[in-house]
Amino acid sequence: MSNVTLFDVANGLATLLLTGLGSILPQPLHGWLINPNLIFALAATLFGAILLGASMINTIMLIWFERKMLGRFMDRRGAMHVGYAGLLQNFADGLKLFRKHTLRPREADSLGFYAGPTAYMVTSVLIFGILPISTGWSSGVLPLSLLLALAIFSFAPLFIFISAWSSNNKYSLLGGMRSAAQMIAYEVPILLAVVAVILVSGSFDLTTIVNLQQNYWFWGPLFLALLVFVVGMLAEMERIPFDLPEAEAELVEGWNTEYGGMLFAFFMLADYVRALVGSILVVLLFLGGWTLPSYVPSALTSFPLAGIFWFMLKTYIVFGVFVWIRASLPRVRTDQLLKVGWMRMIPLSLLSVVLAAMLVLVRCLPVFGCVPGLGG
Amino acid sequence: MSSPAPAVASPVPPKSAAPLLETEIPLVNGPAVPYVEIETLRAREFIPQAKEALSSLLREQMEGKLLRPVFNWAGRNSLFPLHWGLACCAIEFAAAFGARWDAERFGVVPRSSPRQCDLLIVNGTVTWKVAHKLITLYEQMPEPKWVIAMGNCATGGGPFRTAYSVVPGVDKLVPVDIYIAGCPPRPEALLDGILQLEELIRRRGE
Amino acid sequence: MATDDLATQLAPRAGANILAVEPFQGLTARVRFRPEGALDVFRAVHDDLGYDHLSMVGAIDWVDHREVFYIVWSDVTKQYLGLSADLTGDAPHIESATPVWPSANWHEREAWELVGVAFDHHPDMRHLLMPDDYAFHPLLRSFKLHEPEELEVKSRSV
Amino acid sequence: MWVNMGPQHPMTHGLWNLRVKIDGELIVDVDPEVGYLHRGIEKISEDRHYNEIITLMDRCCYVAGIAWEHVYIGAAENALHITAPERAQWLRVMCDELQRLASHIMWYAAFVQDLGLMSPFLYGMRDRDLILDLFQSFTGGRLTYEYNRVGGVRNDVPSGFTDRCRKVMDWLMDRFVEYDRLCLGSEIFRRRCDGLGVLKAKECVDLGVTGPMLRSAGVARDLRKDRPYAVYDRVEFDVAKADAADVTARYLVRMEEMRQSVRIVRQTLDWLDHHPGPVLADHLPRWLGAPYAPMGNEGYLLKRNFPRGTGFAAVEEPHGEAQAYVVNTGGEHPYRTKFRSPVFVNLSAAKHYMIGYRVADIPPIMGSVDICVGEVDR
Repeated sequence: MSNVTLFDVANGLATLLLTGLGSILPQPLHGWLINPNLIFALAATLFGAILLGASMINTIMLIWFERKMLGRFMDRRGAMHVGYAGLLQNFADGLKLFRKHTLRPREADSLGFYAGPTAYMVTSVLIFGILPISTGWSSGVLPLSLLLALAIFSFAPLFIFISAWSSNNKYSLLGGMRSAAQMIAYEVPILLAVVAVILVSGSFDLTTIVNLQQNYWFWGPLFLALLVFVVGMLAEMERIPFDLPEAEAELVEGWNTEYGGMLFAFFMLADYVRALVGSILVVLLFLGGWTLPSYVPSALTSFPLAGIFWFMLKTYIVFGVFVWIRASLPRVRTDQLLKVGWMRMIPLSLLSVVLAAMLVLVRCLPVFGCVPGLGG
Repeated sequence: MSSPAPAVASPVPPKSAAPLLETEIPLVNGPAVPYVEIETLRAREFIPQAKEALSSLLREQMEGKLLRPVFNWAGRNSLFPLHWGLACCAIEFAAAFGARWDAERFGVVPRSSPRQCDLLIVNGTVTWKVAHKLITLYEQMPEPKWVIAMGNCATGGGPFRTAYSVVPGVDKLVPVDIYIAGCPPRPEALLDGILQLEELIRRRGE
Repeated sequence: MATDDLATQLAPRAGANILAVEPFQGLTARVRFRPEGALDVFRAVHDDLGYDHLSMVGAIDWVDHREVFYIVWSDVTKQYLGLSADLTGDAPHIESATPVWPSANWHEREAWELVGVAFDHHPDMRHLLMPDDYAFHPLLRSFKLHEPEELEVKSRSV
Repeated sequence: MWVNMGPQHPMTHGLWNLRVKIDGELIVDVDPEVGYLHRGIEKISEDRHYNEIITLMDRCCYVAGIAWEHVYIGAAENALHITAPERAQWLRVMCDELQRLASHIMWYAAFVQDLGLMSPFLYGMRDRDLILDLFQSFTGGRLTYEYNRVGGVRNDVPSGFTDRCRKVMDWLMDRFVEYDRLCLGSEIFRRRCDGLGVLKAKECVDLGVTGPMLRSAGVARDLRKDRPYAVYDRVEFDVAKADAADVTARYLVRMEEMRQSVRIVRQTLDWLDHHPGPVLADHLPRWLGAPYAPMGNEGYLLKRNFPRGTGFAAVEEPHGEAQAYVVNTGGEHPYRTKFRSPVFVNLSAAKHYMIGYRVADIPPIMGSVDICVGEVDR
């Protein structure tokens, strides 16, 4: 199947739009509009807009999903009066925050105060440009997409720290420092866990990794790597039990204490974008992406947009697990967190790399039998 | 040049050869110029006009024609109260977020930082010692913001009205939108107060 | 009698400072002592009688004089004991009990703040409940509560 | 670096300020600053009637209102030389224990929320509402009851109350298992709370610390056993005790106390079922609000001729030992009231159980102290 990327779609749309518009308009404008550079610019803008829109809607639905699910865990109902079952609640929140007055503390550093959240938001959304969603629906084809995604993902502590430091608040500063320490500590095990996947699949390309999982998903053979990856992702996403930077009980709201209005909305959205990205990465790397096991009846995989459907379903289930963890675990302490990160997670991830290397050497899986194509 | 005097910066920087934006493009009716350049010129005239038109449209909408009901809907359906507890009413405030009443149904989520709040619920007795801190909190909240005086103490001092340390009514300190009676008010009363506030915001049309 | 026993037990170390040991509703007894020898009495009660837990320190303004009272508890006898001293003069003061019972710290701060009894050699005498610049002692009888103007309900039927 | 945690801070659960000097994440010095909720209850009491002060007592500690009513009533009855009838004493014991349950559940909810556990807060509030429903059925209030009176209690419990109460007690006993599973069953909880906020028995006694904090240090001191008031000498229960003196120990003590409270409530319900009787003393002067007090001049005379006296009472409140000291000079108002709040003392010892721990430890330690600012500031 030809691999149509989202950018191709945007490009086609832009071409269609501009040529159509240009053919209607008289000559001077016609020549001006039908111009490869302009088409490219429009295509890029459209691509960005589609990406942004899709990711934002998905993120907002994710927040709704979390609120409803947390409500159920807590014996209550969650948002239910704004829109059907509270579906519009988060849109109302977003619009309200959009309109609120954005206050900057007098002593805060202007550049960092505004640039931090913006950059955090932008880098978080940018990852969506790389992640493949389904066969023929990947939003971009890059041979090193996995590495690039993780690289962008790990920008966050920098921007969090910038915004925390520049808001000139003790709680923010403490939260920012915690956040930076935590994210850096958990960056290493995540990457090592990913190395295990790369070893087994022999590819840096997420699409290839998913296609390799047609026969067996990686969570079985690479269970240790999955464990390390999920725990590391929890820490990267700053969710309970690792939400120390925003630990409400001691640091008010953590590094976003001084942020209100739009900028706070940026933080909030970007947090959930990162949660979504984390869930997507788990699905892509370990749970077979948009593929289903071969014994599943083909009717389930052949309807239109089946790939996207299964992919999103898996993503939301993974996120549901994260919510479940949030509802039932207390928060750990900073030093314990770092200790677990450096002393437990890194050895475990190294072990998972060794196991993966052995798998590649043997070229057989304990449960699934010998599989051709393993190890690239 | 051996002037020892401190160099005074010239107020006007030396002009460069040609300003970037004022290239010598003749007017439309002037001598013949290449086609593309005329297009550029038109575009340059067009951009400020479009900008003006767009911003006036936006301003008009912001002033209440189109988007205002939408923003009003958003604002009244997502009231984030400040998470703080003053006295007895704070316990009922907490109970209102408990399983039985669940104020989150109405989109009411307490936030700990005043920067992220729209609603200051004064849930308890305000003493003179805490008065200026309350005002600070109110001022730290971004506009638009509302205040609910919850309970008799916040409304008018309650049973401690005569005491030497109690502010007889929080409306002496900050403007109050909704008063809720009760000592302490039940969680239902708080929810009712919040819904009344939503009605108030809707009617005020802000 | 418990009161007599107490008096004899206290006699060796603080006998000169004890004015009376009298029965009291809800307590084992109440020991009235001279404020000048406060520390001796505290030490005797703490060390000899085993009242190692100070429950509260309070002060009462009796217009002509002020009274400071202490309630202490012994884990051995499982009883409360009251101590009380009358302070006279314009600037009533008494020795702080913090060397004997560290828990007296905040109680004495509060008693000074509300009733205006000074505690000598207190380690950390600051305002506790009221703002730092508060100039009155509100629990004095001379400090009248004024009702806000709208609230003129004076005549309570009895 | 000095950090102000309060007065508006999610950790405080009330209106006070914990000034913390930190070095990185390490606590070097602390200075609790209270008084933000000082309402002058002792001063207002000077021109309130004896029964009107009960109103203030409910607001004095808003999570343990009825226990504070009991403290004050004990002292006032001593000062006025009045004894409450037996059934009223049993009712008071039942109310105290129900209040202890409600207060401890509230503590549990707030404490685990400080640790970042979100769901148990909601579970706690849900179960606490059941107890408040019970209170509401015979006092009419959820938090502020005004139920005790000088000389008894205001009214008897309605018919069918005891059965309803038993059902709630059974429900709660099941829930306690769930609570324990959520906390003690969690490795993270144990790692965060073990060895935290240690205050040994000797220091506790020196600093006047009482209540679950003292009992968690291995001192089995409980006024209900040591110096029984009301009818606590006629009910069977054990004093909860732990030895570790840390946050986990306080958790264990409070959980055990809740179980013992259920036990006591069940006994009082059995007694109440079989011993009907008056709940308010006869021959009370009319100004004390007795509905069947002599009318006309007599009540007035009684008021004037009331004997002087000073009363003292101590009650094991959910937070510790609460005491009241009421001076009666023969008037219709007490001359002076003085209340000893256990939390006031427990908080004043903050330096001794907080220094040396980390910023992240502040919420669990402070949560384990169970702060109720209303009674600290009064």
